[in-house]
Amino acid sequence: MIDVLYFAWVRERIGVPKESVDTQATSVTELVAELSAREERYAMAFSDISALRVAVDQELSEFDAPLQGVREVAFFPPMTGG
Amino acid sequence: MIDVLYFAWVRERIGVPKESVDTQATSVTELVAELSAREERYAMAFSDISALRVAVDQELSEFDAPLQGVREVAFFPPMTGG
Amino acid sequence: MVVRVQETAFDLGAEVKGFAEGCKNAGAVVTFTGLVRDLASGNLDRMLIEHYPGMTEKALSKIEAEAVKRWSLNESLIIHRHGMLRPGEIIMMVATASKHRKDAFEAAEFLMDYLKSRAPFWKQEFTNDGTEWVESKSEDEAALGRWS
Amino acid sequence: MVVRVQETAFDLGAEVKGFAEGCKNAGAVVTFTGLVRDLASGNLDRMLIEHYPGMTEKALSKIEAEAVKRWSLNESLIIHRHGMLRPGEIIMMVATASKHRKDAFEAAEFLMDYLKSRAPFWKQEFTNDGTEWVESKSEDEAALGRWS
Repeated sequence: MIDVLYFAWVRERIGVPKESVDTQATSVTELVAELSAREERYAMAFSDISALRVAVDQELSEFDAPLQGVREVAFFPPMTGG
Repeated sequence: MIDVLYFAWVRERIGVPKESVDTQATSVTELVAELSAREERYAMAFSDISALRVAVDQELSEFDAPLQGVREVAFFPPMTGG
Repeated sequence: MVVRVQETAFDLGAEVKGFAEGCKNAGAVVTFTGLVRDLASGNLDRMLIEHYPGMTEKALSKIEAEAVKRWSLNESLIIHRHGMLRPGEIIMMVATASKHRKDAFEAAEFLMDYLKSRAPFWKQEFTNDGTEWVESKSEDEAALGRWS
Repeated sequence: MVVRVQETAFDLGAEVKGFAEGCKNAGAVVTFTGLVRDLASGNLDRMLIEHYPGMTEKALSKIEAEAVKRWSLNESLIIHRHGMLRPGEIIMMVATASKHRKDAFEAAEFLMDYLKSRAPFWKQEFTNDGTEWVESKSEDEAALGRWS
């Protein structure tokens, strides 16, 4: 089980801020494919990966990052702090 | 008559912060030569012109600046503001 | 080296004064303050700042640690708010203290550049016309190139 | 666009807060504060700041006008003290406000670079060992090259 978090408009499209996902995905990319296959709202949120950023266990990561031992994955648009 | 002002260690060497000088000098360089010829304390203060800065009528200037119509000349070391 | 992420407003004057007093022997203190600016259209009603609790603090601490590694800093401070803000309200501030002004300036700019596009904050603007997520700017991403 | 040259101390917190409140729609406010730093020897007793009344105000206004010409600024402020100061006391501050942080940062750095070697201030340090005029630094003069 991995906690999956969504922020900003990704959260709005998916409809929840957080969920627990039972997955065998070995990378973020596989997780994205798995979620996208589930329901239209995921497919829509993940339709353009280049517009998204991902954090793995609260560290900014690449989409090909492995998921072994990972507890938390978060998807969000490019950040706009400051 | 020109008001001549001195600041920081130039003031200390000359011994006064300000004086009125009756001069026919046509440039700052000539004024410096005239003062230096007067007394040892001036000669000492002006011994190394490269260590000095000059303001003519409260504007930073070059030593070859003309003195026609000028009311105030100031000599001082490089500034250390901030 | 302090990082604070909070919903409540903070007193800019008190923070800057306290920071400067806390590092008297630094000589040079630089601060940056970010405020909610009204839009060009002039009809911004409020701005919601969303963040990623847990990751935000980590990301800011990491950015601050990197600044401390690169420049000679006596002290540094990052305060960032989240939640609902009105135009004119203070969003965040950074402060840096160093013996030399160059270090203090560069470190503050570095903190801001990284904070802009590497700390997990997202801004949503509420206007008469609706709501909109603020898009990241390509020049903010480009600004990071200066430090690599 | 305000320039103040004064002997009395000023309240950094109140100045920064007032400045930020006075240009709410700017978005980005940068401040620099210079404090009397103790010497490496650790025995600085006090620092005397001499200036050239009349020319000082003119020089600072000229520097500020140049910054306004080069960058898009909503507001700017320079306060510089003269007279006798103790270690830890605030010597001066500059503040800049702009829509964009790059303008605010660059303008503040520009003001500081010019103020350092083009505004008629001279510092004299008093230590247990005697008094000494602070010498200008070649890197301060070199810093001006960035803006020419």
